[in-house]
Amino acid sequence: MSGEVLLQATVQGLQMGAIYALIALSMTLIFSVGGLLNFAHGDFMALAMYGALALYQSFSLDAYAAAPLLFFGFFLLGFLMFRRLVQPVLAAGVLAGAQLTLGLVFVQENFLLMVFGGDYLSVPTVLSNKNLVVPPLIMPWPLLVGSLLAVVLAAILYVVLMRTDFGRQVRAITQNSDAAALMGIRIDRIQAIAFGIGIGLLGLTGAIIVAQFTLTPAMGLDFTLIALIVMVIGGLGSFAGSMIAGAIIGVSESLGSLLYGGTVGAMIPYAILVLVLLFRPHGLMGEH
Amino acid sequence: MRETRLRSSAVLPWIAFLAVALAPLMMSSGWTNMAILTLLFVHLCIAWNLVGGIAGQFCIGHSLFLAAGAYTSTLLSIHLGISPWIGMFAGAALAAVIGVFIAWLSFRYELPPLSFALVTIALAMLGFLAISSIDFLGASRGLTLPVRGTPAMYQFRSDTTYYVVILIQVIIALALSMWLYHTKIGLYLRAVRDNERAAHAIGVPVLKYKMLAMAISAALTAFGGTFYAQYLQYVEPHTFAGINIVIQIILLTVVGGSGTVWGPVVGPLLLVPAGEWLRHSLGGSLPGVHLLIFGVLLVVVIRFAPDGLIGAFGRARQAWRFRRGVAEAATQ
Amino acid sequence: MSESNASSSEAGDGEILLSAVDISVQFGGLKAVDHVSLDVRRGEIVGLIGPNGAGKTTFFQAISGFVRRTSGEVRFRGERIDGVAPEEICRRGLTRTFQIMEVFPSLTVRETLTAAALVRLSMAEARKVAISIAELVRLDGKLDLTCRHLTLPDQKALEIGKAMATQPQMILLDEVMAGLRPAETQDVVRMIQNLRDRGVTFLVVEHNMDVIMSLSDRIVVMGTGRKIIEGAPEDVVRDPKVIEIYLGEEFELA
Amino acid sequence: MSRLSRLAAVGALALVTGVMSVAPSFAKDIKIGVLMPRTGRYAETGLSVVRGIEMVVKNTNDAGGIKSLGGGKINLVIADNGSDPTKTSLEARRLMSEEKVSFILGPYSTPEAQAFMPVADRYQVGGVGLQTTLIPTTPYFSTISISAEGFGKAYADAVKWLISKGAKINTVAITYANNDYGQVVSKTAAAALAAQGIKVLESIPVEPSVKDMTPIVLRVKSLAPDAVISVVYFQDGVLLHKARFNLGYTSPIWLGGSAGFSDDKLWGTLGKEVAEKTLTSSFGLAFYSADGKLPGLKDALQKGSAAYPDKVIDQSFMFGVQAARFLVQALENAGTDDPVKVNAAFRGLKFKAGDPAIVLPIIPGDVHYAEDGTLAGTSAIFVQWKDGVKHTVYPEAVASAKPIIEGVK
Repeated sequence: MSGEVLLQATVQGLQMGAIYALIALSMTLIFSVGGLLNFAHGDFMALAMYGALALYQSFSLDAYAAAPLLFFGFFLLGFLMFRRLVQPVLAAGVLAGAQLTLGLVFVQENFLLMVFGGDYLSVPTVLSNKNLVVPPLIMPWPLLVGSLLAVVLAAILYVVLMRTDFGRQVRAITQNSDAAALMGIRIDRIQAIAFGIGIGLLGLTGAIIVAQFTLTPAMGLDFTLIALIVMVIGGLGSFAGSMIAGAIIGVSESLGSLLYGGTVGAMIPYAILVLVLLFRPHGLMGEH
Repeated sequence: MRETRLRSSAVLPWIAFLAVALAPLMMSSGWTNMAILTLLFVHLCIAWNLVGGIAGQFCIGHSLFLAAGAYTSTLLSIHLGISPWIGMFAGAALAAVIGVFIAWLSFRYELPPLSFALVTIALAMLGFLAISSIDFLGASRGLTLPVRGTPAMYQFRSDTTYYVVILIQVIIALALSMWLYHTKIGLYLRAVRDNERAAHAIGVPVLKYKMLAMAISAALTAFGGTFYAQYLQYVEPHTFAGINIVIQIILLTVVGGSGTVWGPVVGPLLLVPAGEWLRHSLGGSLPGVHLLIFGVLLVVVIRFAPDGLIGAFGRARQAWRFRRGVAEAATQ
Repeated sequence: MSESNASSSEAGDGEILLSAVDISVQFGGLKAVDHVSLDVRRGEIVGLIGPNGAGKTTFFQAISGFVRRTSGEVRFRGERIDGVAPEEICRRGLTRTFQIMEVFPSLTVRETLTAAALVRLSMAEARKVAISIAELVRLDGKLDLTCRHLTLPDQKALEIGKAMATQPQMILLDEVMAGLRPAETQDVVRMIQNLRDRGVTFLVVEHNMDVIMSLSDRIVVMGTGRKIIEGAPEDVVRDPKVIEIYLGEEFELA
Repeated sequence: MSRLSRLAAVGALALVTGVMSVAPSFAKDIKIGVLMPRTGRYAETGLSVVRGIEMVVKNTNDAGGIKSLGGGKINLVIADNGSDPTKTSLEARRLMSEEKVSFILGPYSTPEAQAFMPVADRYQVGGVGLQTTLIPTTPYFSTISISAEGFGKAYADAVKWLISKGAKINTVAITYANNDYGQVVSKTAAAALAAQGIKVLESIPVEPSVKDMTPIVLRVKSLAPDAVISVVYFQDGVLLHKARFNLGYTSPIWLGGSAGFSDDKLWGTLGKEVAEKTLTSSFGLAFYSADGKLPGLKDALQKGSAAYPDKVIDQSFMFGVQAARFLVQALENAGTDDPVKVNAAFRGLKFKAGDPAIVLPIIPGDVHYAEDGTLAGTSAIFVQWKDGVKHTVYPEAVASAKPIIEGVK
């Protein structure tokens, strides 16, 4: 195996890792404010990707231009969904919440199947099929832009949570919702907004990475699983942890496929998850 | 007075269940197949409910146990000519060992909530990928059981016999789950589910009981896996080791009312036929529409009755009793 | 009140049941409990008081096995119990209640008490014990009510009943009076005295000074992780060190 | 919008057909089951198959039905197996025991067929698998497709042919979808190639749900083979071509199939830029190509586009047509709706080359069913793309264009 090939695979893995990390971060946000383990996470992103497809087909709107639209659309979707659906169920316990999202997987997958059919579809964008060549590396622009934007968005999310009032309230709820309530924070409102932002981020993520993937209604679960893995390995609630875990998973998946074939590559993230849960149950950067 | 009421409330559901369960014997064979599928899910839901409901540990790894039951009995039958009637116990034993091991791995330390779900989901995915690539297990193509056609080899000419077999399995599983529910094991498991710290304080060996719950649940699931494999006469990873079937089991149990005795019976008893009916009447029209309706139905039930239909029924009955009580008080 | 005090002075002469020696608990850089020692004799009611953050509950947790101690030794009936799992400690006869109500929300009163009694008894015996304990804590009319539907005082009673049902030699009570009205508090006090008369030993953490004064044979005061003083209730109240540490949080001594 | 109106229309249709199916049927009509995926992974394909079947049945019924049955009409009972083997088994039981169909067109995929066969065996009702690549283990199941083993051999044959055309191939790398089909194809191909004295450097498994093929292509590249065989489905095929394009790795002779190299929608999905760089020089294994020279195919294409002007008439459609035309002939031969006899007639089908019933280009000459229920006389074809259109280049007997081979003028 030449060093050149290893380098190429590593860079590829890092780029995928950045995208995984962003998806995991929105999952972390949703998890930390309400304790909701969202099994429909990847499906929301699939929905966004199909949304980008619909916008392209109907208005010839490029996915990158549609990204802000999808962000706001999905923010609203998330906000309303939290108020009407998630919150009442969460009141019955986090388990009920997780079960609800399993039901949502069913709904979303089949909604997409009904409306768009089961075919694999792709969304052309301005960047499709363009490569950045930095010898010896070749980087497809859609993946490069997607991963860079993922890093930028993660940084913005970090700043929002660390430096704004909203962020402080979110963190207060995460740490101790009873105390936060005593401090006069309107918990349900903050939760709904944070949930909205989490889903909105998925809308945005779907749009900026849609050029890299082929769409199929059942694609969501794979992303959910990857996000879960990254979130847990990074340590629940740790931003740096998620970024590092995303990179680890992306690179190990890529190198695993390169060195040992695709099946081993696919097994590696799960194996890492099991090992981390057993030996560092609170994740790489988790606090306890 | 109280005693008789207790007894009637314990017997009535059985009568209702048996009436529904035995009805297909008198119907055409098309119904028998649906009834078999329904009862199979009742069986699997009862098994999952022991861990996921009664003990409150959200396990997504039951595909491993299903696969253990299906593959062990099938392989023993194909390679050694051992009857699946015997093979099913080997499968159950293997499943129980796997279950105990997973429980021990996951519960040794106090992990953050829902970690168990993640460990089991990861192990299930690993199991699926492994089974799909191992030639001896038939890899993705699966294994077809040779047609032997004798009851001694768990093969019957009539579907009704399969139906009777799964009905007996369900009755055993249900009786077991009812018995467990009120004995020390069930009481301890429910205490663990409700409040692990308090369970420690009253002397419940939490780890031991979680392992025990996993062992029983895994073994029961494996019996279901053996039946399913022998009924279909073939095994294949997507059906027997994929996490889709676990998600179905969980949702059916939740809709019925997880953690109760009758929830995992009611959920599949209502929803499996409903799902099949939807598929028959709508499946041919627009892809996915019947599953969409089914999914919406699930979400609506979870939204408005997070404790399931059994819970909702219980609340309705309490409200009715209360109202009757008020009325009686008023007339006196 | 004075009556109970009189009977308790006789009770303190038994063997040493619980002995905690030099217990320290450290969370990161914070020393929550700092070299605290304490003996409790069979039949005693010992009160453990101190302002918020004094380390009472952590000390408590360390004894009952819910928190790992950094150093020190706990003996119960002469046997080491530090490092032993809480369920095993319970099996040996030492159990506890929780500051925040830790009931089993979906279990009925009967089931809760039965489950607790099972640690030593068979199912049939446990069922009988559950009923007699329910009478003892005055929940016999609510045997088939699920715990989430109990009122706060009933939950407190059940908390004690639950501990009682494990047939312990000693119970650690963690602020069972918090949130109760005076009349309800008196009920609980009578319940505890009643149990002590049956030979149960108590270590009680309590904020309510009224209660602790009337209930305890002996009082231990903690402040910032350390034991400040130990002695008879009336002596402790008058101690300037105690008044000093309580003044910090504007506590009124009754 | 159109989706909504279609939903309404379909809903109404479903209601009407639901009501109609209650009406008593006439004595000579023949009930035929259609067991296809209409939901799940293969939904789109299954729907297209059903269109093909419905067209043939409608044409047959319009033209006076089955003559040997006195003009009896074919009644289709369409069932959905959800792309799921288990549901296939259950639906097959229902069709056979409850609906009492005489024969079943379907199921679709190999795992589905595996679930189907024990049922068919038990009820003694025949079925025909469309894209099933296994060798049947019961007399009540037949296939139309080529077996996975056959495909494996086809790759080796194609490599031999390429060498005869002047290509320099000493080493081959194989990537395969890690499922039943891919595993068998790659194994057979590797064995056949080894028998030809060609070195198989490595067989690399890829999960069909892979999200990125770049590492796999990198691995292949590092092996530096003369030729590559990629057994891929549509999605992993698209990812494969994208990765090849992105990495600029288009030099070795690349053979692959099936959907990932020859699906009708592939060119459009990849986009012209990528497709030209990757597909034009590749050899795509196919079951079907519209440029086939068979008279039956031309006829079916015409009728298909007339019946479904807004649908793509694709490979799946033609498989449906083929299965239905076989069945119509079998019913004519059987002259009864007794399932056992219909199945025997199906197994006994014989066609001369050029028979109008033959539509699939993989059946170029005389054809009949072999003992084991596979279609004797089939051979895989390879296509090359040019400007978005597929051209058959192999076997030469049915080729419509000359191959373009890397490094050969």
